[in-house]
Amino acid sequence: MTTAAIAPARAASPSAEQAPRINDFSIVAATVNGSGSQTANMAIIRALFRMGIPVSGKNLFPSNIQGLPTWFTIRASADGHLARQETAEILVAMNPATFLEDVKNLPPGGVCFYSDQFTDGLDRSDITYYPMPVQALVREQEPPKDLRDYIANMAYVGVVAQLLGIEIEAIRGALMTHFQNKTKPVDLNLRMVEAAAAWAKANLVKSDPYRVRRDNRTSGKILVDGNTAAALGAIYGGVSFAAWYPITPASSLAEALQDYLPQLRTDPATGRATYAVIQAEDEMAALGMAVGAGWMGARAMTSTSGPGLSLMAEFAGLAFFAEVPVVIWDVQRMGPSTGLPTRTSQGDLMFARYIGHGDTLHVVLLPGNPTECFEFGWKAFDLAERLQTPVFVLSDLDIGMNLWMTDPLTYPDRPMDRGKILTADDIQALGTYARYRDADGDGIGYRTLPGTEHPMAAYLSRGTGHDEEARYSERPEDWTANMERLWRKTETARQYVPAPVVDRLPGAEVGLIFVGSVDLALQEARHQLAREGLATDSLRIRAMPFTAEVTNFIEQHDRIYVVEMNTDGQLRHLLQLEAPAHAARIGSVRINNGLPLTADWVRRAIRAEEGG
Amino acid sequence: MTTAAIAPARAASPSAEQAPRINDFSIVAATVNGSGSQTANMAIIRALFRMGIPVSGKNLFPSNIQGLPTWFTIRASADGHLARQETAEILVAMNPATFLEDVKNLPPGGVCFYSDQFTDGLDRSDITYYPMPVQALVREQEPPKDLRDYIANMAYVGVVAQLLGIEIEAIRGALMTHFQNKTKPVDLNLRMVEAAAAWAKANLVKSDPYRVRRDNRTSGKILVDGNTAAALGAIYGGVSFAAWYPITPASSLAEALQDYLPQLRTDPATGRATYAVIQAEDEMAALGMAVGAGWMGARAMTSTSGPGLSLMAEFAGLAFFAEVPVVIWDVQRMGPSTGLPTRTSQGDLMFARYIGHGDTLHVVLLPGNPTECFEFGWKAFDLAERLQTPVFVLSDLDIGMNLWMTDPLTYPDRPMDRGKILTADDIQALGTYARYRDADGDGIGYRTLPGTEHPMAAYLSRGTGHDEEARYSERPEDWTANMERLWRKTETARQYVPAPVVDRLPGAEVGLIFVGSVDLALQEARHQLAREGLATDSLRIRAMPFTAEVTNFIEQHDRIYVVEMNTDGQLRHLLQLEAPAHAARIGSVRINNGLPLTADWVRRAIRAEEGG
Amino acid sequence: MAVDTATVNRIGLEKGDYRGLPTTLCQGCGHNSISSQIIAAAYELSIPPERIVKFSGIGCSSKSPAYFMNRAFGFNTLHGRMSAVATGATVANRSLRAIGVSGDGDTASIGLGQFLHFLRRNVPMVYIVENNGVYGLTKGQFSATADKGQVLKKIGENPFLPIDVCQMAMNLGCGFVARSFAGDPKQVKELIKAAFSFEGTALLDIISPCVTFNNRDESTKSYNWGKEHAEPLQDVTLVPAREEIQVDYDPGTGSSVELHDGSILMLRKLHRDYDPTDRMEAVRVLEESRSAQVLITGLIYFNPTQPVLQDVMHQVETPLAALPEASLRPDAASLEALQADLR
Amino acid sequence: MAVDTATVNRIGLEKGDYRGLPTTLCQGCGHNSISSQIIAAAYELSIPPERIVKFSGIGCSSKSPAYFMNRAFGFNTLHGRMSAVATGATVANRSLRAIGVSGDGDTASIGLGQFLHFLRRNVPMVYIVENNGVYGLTKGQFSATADKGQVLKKIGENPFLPIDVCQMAMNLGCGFVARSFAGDPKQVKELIKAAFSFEGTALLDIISPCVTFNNRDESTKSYNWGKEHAEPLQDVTLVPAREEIQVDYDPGTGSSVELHDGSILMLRKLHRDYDPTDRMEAVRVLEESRSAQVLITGLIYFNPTQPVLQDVMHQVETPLAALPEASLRPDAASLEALQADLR
Ligand SMILES: Cc1ncc(C[n+]2csc(CCOP(=O)(O)OP(=O)(O)O)c2C)c(N)n1
Ligand SMILES: Cc1ncc(C[n+]2csc(CCOP(=O)(O)OP(=O)(O)O)c2C)c(N)n1
Ligand code: SF4
Ligand code: SF4
Ligand SMILES: [Mg+2]
Ligand SMILES: [Mg+2]
Repeated sequence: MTTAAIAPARAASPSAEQAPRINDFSIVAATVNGSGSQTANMAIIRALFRMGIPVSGKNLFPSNIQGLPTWFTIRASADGHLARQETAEILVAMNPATFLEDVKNLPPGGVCFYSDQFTDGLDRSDITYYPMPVQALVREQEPPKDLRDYIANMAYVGVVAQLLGIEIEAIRGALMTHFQNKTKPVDLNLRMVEAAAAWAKANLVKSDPYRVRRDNRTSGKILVDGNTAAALGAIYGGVSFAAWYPITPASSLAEALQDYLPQLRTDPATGRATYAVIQAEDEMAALGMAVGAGWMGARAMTSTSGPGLSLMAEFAGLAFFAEVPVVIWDVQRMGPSTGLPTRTSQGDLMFARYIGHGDTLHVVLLPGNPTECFEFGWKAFDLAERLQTPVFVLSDLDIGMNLWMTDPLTYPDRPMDRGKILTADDIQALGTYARYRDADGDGIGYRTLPGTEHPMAAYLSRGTGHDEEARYSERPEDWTANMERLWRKTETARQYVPAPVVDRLPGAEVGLIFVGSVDLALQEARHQLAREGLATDSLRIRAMPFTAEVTNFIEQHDRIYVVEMNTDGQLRHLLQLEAPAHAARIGSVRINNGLPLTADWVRRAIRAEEGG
Repeated sequence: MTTAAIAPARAASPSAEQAPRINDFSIVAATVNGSGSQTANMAIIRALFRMGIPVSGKNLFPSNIQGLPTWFTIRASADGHLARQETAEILVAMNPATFLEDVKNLPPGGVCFYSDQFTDGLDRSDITYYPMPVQALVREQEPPKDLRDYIANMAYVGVVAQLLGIEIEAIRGALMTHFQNKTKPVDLNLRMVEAAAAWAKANLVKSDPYRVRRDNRTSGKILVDGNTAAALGAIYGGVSFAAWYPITPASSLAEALQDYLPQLRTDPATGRATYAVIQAEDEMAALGMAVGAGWMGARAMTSTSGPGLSLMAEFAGLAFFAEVPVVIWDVQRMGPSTGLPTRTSQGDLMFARYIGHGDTLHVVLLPGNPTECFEFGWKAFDLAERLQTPVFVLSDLDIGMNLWMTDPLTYPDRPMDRGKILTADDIQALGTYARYRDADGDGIGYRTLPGTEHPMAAYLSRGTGHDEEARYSERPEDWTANMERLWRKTETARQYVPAPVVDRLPGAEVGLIFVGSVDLALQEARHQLAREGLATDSLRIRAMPFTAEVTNFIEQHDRIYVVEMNTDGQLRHLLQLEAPAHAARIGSVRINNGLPLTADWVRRAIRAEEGG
Repeated sequence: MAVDTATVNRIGLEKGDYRGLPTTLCQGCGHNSISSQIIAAAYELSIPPERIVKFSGIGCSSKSPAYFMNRAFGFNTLHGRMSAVATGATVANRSLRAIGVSGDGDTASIGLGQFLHFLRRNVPMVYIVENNGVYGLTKGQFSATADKGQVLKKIGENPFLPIDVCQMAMNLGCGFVARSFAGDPKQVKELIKAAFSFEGTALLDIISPCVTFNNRDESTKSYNWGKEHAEPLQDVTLVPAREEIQVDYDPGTGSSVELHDGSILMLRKLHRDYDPTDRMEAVRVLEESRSAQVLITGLIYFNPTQPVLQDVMHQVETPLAALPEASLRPDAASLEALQADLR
Repeated sequence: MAVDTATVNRIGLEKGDYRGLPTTLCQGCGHNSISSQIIAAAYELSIPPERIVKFSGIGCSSKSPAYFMNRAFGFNTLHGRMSAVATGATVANRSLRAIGVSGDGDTASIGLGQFLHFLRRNVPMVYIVENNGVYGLTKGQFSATADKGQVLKKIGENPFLPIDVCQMAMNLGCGFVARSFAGDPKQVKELIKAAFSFEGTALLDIISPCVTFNNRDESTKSYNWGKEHAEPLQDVTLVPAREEIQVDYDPGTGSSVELHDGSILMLRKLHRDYDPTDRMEAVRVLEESRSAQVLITGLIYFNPTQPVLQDVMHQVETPLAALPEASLRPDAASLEALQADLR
């Protein structure tokens, strides 16, 4: 029995005469997690990308290992708008548990590819249905038993490719990349794709408007997730010590370090590692280890998410006060508490800025895409060593774990900045040394590194009150002077942190301020708003402390809205403190539902504020 | 050889004809810590208090057990101004290591009682010197060897009492209290006091203007430290579970619980404890235990200081999100990091308000004196159970460990508020139960307590996203609805927290806002300023979230200054966020040197802001 | 309504009354099989589910309290911090029976300190470590109980010695130390029943294979390894207090220990003589099991003489959480009296 | 300048070159006497102070790095968190010799988890627990090593069993486990010298009386108790690698172990035969010492075969902290190459 026989062509279509929609749609693959659909989805994304079509992939997955619903959304956009969309036009339905709901979510005119075992929910007359004889196709291919589930997913790749016009060659290329050029798995998977495509060609009649067409809008771009980019950034920033503790969505950052370091940072002479990565027993220990290593002079980092950040509060305060360079990545997920481990949020802005009891004030970098994760990956070390302080980098699940089409990772344009360090010779020449003396008036003292072979080089680092020579002191003047110097230092930081990214439209009276992954949706919304006649300027903040541009931008605009993804309007709060003169007119537009932002929501929210 | 023989009368005096200063001076006893001067200082304070003279005691001690300088300042003030003063007029010098410095700090006209072993530093002609033959007096008394140091300090009590006119009977009473009416130690100590007084009478000629005279300005008042009052407040609030970890300056709070609970809360029928106090292995565990007990339905608390607070971040977030009533005392010391364990500060305001990753926002109470420590000690439980949330109480080292003359502790004026709790019968009647349903629209759901014997009563408490029935949920709507309810709840909190204390002067255009232990110095400064022609109003905030009075007060005043004891101006920041319309004109006056505030400093600072 | 005694227990509840929500763990996960035995044990002991309180940390294992006994209250706490919460909760209400389910990462990695202090305090609770040598929920990193030399797909080889939670428990003076294997449901169930009857911390280290990330045959935490290397010290059967003892061993073929509620745990001898009340013997068997790489299961150590935390603290029997205001708030006169000292 | 060989060591330094700031601890505190022996050990071993790095947590004991070797860098970290910082620091620079001083509260109460994971990783450091059974710096509360039944003035009686850090170290596979008594300065010094010569974690549990809060005769952490109950296993003497061995025992009167740098620790037999390389014997002696309430001191366990963390991780010998930019930053071509996969 051939698959053709068991699955008769059947494509109910509401209106065959719709105008074609080329390279502009979202596909959502509804699967069960742990069923291996990742390979299938990656193949589609990479194939589209290699056909020159801007594309993004966003995975909505449960905090669970196997058996619960997962939705993977692939957006193709000729215009390069790659935010999540509120509805996907095309559904690939592989999960019986969510099928009815998934079908309901399709917009009129939508398309539904479904595993032909489903029998209910096939009654919407305003969408196009395509059955897929997944089980039959799998049976025909006879894959090894433990790979059945994976291979089954390739069936939808083939059917969808056939109906949308994705090139099989592009899929082969995508698989080659995925399987690191190992031909055996590539062939196994590709055979299924081809069989499914052939079946579709023979049995299905194209009756929907969605199509892809080769284009050239991805050249010079790369497809990468932020955690991988961050790890690479750290490596090209010379990370020599990383300690971490597993936590979603940060684990893949440390795991990428472990993947890439052996190839990039093995000493050719000895075959030994020029780095150390330690899986610590918890996040407190992870940061503690990184603080020890940073104090020693290594480029040290840790990476975590909300709960881990909470555990780091005490060490963050120590690093701030003892002035130890260390880099802390927080790939934000939904909090408070354990919250939603697999949902995105920008909820740690306030906490990271002030973390630790007493008067702490931290430097925070805020990448907006994987390219910046790379850039801040190395710059964070320069900053940490220049400022002798912990530097927090706040990414989020959307940037960190989803696949972004983004600018290539640019090799650092300058040598490493190791900051102010005195050698034994320097100390010999100076004839004196005081660790915490503000010789340059910028609040930053000179470090010596343990092992410096000079009798005057050593000091005892501490979290307790101290004088300029790091000796314990309870004298009120010593304490006050030290805190004032630290304050100067946080001011000094302003001149070193990355400036915001500003984009202006002629005649704009409205200014939109935001950070991080809001970018995609916000820029798309600005286009929509502009088309509707509302010109807006945008300013994407990339660091705290804020730089002068921020207050200027606020001053320059009649109406300011801070667009952010948390409940309390944390960025707005931080801006109100930065620009108290304007505090009352800094508007807030916020959402915190765990999903990557959509342009539609931003547009509607701004419209509502602007009175329609 | 009698002491009279070895220590000839000698009192160099600059000007014997100064006007007498009655009941208005500060004495500083400069000693070595670990030498047992606490009994001596307490005896003087209590004696003054019982003579009807308003008095306070502030101990400036090192973070060390034995051998380093300690200064204990006793202020007597007929007007009842009991803040620290910048200089003490009377020095009791027992520490050779600091003697020269201590003498230098005396103001012209000051008085120096010194152990007659000191030979340098006796050359200031503008002060009065009185030698004290401490060693000789001790030798005469022949105290048990291990008590020698303690008894030695009583020598200065006797000399000072004689010269200032402190009644020996009052000192005996003070010692009776100190030694809980055990006559043996009282007699031993008193003998030394009397011998020293007798020696002074015989050998010293009074030639300074400072004197005490019996008055009646302490009646109805008590002398107590804030930590003791807080512990009593908790006990009268029905605390049934406390977990803690030792840390200065919070330890004495938990230790006072352990002292008082056995007498106040032993079940008469069984002789068993109606409470549990556990010394945990660290602060994380301490709060974790309290959260477990609070969730069970006990009135649960913990007490700590900065470093411990940092360790509590993760559990604070859990308690907030799982909505567990628990009370957390933070007796603030100087941070960041280990900082200065024995110095006071108001540096945890920001951190406590926001502690925890994600969108957390905590209820914070801010007592201003020991009487309020008692009051908030019991009210905090009512609030925590009413709001089903952690309640932080921020005291500080000055309030917590120093001796304050304050209003008596007032027995609770209402029954305990256990908040919304459903019993098995309630559930039976309702026929349904959902832990996190907002039935009343105030954001507060109904709790059931574990053990409630109804098949529908149970729920699984969690820090993860959940629906109204506490079941795990990743649905965006569930998350959003829950966060919005929590937000409503923090708004509801405004109507339950204690209102600020406002004090107005006619015609005041300047408003001063502050919290906590700033009170003493600020009120004294207001008197001084008023005398100088600058009328001010004051508002002492006693809780976050702020209540409506706060914004009103800001609106009512042309000029607003926030007076606080931290480096970053944290209270000002919090007020700027509360009243953004006024953010720019909320002025800041702050100091953070570890010492209790003085009226002189406040007056000067306000003067400087007001242009002279 | 007539009760069908065949399908209900002594208090008239059906097994279904002990069920939880449907599991969301992987099919075949050892943790699911342990949940079933917890249900069976509580059902067979006829403990009212409302008199049980459940605790866990964070992890796949720690999710399982959602999957048993819906009618029991529970607290799914923080990663590695179940111990503290359970301590506070059980002190606040000593009348409930507590069961905690944790993972090896939760207990032996992040939670090690709290776990040991919990044991030191002898907090009365059945403490189950669902030990799979791996972090399941974060997708397969090593935990501190992973074997030295063990290989995981994503991470490579583990170079560190495993932490043996039973040895730790011995060091901390725990009075009920047992090890079992999720592939031996009968033993798991009987040990849980015994643990429920013990007053004090009862530690059960149950090898509970993670079929998704650590079930290769060479892993000591896999089903196949467990099946091949499990060596029960005894065949265990709990005889509840009120039942007559049916089993009677011939001399030398078995022994028994009595639990605090009067139940008897019958220990039928298998391959060797073993006295679980002999401390040095227990220490030795654990060392041996470790070096010989066998999975010794059963009741390893038993010592019912130590007082529980609540007794150490001389607490009233009434749950602290249930004390009325009259017991909690001393009277006004007492406040006046003690303020006399402050005047 | 002629060097007076009588007052300088092999590298020409005087003992004064190993001094720290004046102590601020109480007179008679055991910690001070240990500081002196640390100074003496480093001086006698002729380790350049600049090649030593000091660590501590928070407590009276943890203050002591300020009181020895001013010329050595150090990090006075957080309460209970010395282990993590020392791990990171020694991994970042494996060329320095590390010594950590902690208290019993710091190590066995708040720091227990980190301490055990530190041991498990075999981080090369001399780890001294200045064990006084009490929190000195916070004025006399019980730590987790306090004896059961011990009475403290402020707190009352301790109802819990003490944690034995040496037993813990045995469980975690530590290769150098020793116990000593601050009242036996010679033994303290020789053991510190041996520990400095050991590659791996060398744990020294030194009973170090707190004269202010826990020195009553009945306390096992007091001077008098120590003097009366100390039972050295051996008389220990370290013979540095380059010195000729002078001591030679008659057969049966002593033995020795060789340390990683070639030095020999001579163990002169005292009351009994004791082989510190026998693991079960060490476990037994610790159990015995605990139940018999004697203070067994000396080298309890020795196993030099385990690789240190840095070798487990195949690190280069060069300190990571000293690698030049050329070693740290891969070249531009490599970045281009790997991005090919992302296109
Ligand atoms: C503070 C914190 N760090 C990290 C995590 C992420 N996390 C969740 S479960 C888990 C490990 C679980 O391992 P285990 O306890 O062995 O349970 P299993 O899943 O194997 O049953 C980790 C690291 C977290 N939730 N909280
Ligand atoms: C997080 C934190 N909690 C509490 C403290 C207060 N504290 C300082 S030292 C100490 C105990 C020290 O005991 P131990 O380690 O035995 O040292 P010892 O003073 O006895 O030498 C405590 C609890 C702190 N500094 N940090
Ligand atoms: S990942 Fe492993 S531990 Fe988690 S549910 Fe699946 S099998 Fe069980
Ligand atoms: S208090 Fe105890 S531990 Fe601290 S310095 Fe004094 S004697 Fe030593
Ligand atoms: Mg596990
Ligand atoms: Mg100690």
